[in-house]
Amino acid sequence: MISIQTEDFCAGSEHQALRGAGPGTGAIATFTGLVRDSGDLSGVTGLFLEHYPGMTEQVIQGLIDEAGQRWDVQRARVIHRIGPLALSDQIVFVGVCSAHRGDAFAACEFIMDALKTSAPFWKKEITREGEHWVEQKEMDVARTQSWDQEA
Amino acid sequence: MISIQTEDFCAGSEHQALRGAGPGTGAIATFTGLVRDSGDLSGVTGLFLEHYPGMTEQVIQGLIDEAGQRWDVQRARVIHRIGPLALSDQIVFVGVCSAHRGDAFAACEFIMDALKTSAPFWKKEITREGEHWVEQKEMDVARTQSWDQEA
Amino acid sequence: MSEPTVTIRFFARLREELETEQLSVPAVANQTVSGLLASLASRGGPWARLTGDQPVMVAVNQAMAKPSTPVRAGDEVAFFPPVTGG
Amino acid sequence: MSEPTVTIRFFARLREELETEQLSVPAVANQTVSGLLASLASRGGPWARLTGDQPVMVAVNQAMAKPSTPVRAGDEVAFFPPVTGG
Repeated sequence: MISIQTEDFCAGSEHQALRGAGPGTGAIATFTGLVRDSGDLSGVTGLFLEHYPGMTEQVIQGLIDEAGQRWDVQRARVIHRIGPLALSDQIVFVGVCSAHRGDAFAACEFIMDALKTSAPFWKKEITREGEHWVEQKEMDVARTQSWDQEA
Repeated sequence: MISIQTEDFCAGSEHQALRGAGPGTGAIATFTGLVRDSGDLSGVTGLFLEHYPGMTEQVIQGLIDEAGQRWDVQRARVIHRIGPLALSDQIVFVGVCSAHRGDAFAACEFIMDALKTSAPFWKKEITREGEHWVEQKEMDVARTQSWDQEA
Repeated sequence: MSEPTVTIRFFARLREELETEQLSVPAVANQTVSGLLASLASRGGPWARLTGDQPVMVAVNQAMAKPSTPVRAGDEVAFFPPVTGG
Repeated sequence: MSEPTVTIRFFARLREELETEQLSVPAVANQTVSGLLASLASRGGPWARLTGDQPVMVAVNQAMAKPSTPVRAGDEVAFFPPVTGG
């Protein structure tokens, strides 16, 4: 399930929902991204997140489907917030449950890595001195490409 | 922080606590292991978990320290339950927060993999037909060794 | 009867630089993404940056596209900077 | 005055097979883990399995040890099957 929303989310409730996939679930891996004080700029006080409605959901569904072809994925959950966010706010949640831990970890990390380089979100950092559209990182692109090499 | 306990835990509260490491936290990775219906045996209805009090905590602290030397780890949390557990119960929780997602994922997965092959816990599977001490898996040993090769 | 058109959308830094969120242009026979981009860049001013040094990504009908991807009447074409979510 | 001893603990399958959770044996000069294991195995019956085909792990004073690790008076030595937590 995919949610793109301005509201915050509760990681505990999401974790609980992933436990409901059935008696064959042995592993839950989750990732949560938070607004931190230094990104491209230091002294970050908040972010503004823009996205491309419609395309975003399609791209993320494609990543979940791809993860399901590569690993045993019983249930996958992606939440991404948009709009204004404050320091330490939750930005993104990816949770995967599986029979085995290797699959849960791999699918969760793959979805997260690929989301960063292919889902149409744009992040603007806000500091006391001004605003700045974040630049895409070569390391993020390299991390996503490394999953292709592994295939 | 390390807890070895018979009681259940709340993944949501643990997640919330990991958010409290400070404004430099950008990433939280968690893993939760659950009792699933098929392990060495099928039709598993529960587990019994034994451990070596004192040594367990020392070994896990050593793994957390090692993770902290290899990656940026702002806070790490490990909970492992002992005693009788029912189907779908939570067994283990590993949570790590870091500035960056790569470090959070790697440290979390390393601690979990190494815990499985070096922390003195023993799992007995319980089915309607009887009980069975779980055998260590070659794949688990190989996963732990792969972290050494990566170093 | 309305003329066949292509809807163009801009996001993030591009939207701000061009001060344009969306526009509609007449559909052209045998057009591609790169042809459309060149025609927009020829407007001059900030539009010239569309074919400048900064990387521009493109989606046609909400799927990632290439310079050679065809653009037909009724299509939605989006231009945006490399994505930075997560 | 009490004799210098070594405390031995067994866990999981070993504890069940030997029907022994803990025992105390006299400390022996220049003893190692493998020497102690051989002396326990010589008790026969289920104890012989300690040097049999099944893998046995050992910790001395709660740290993983090897066959050559020395065992001294006052030490706590634990024997157990390969671990299966998590």
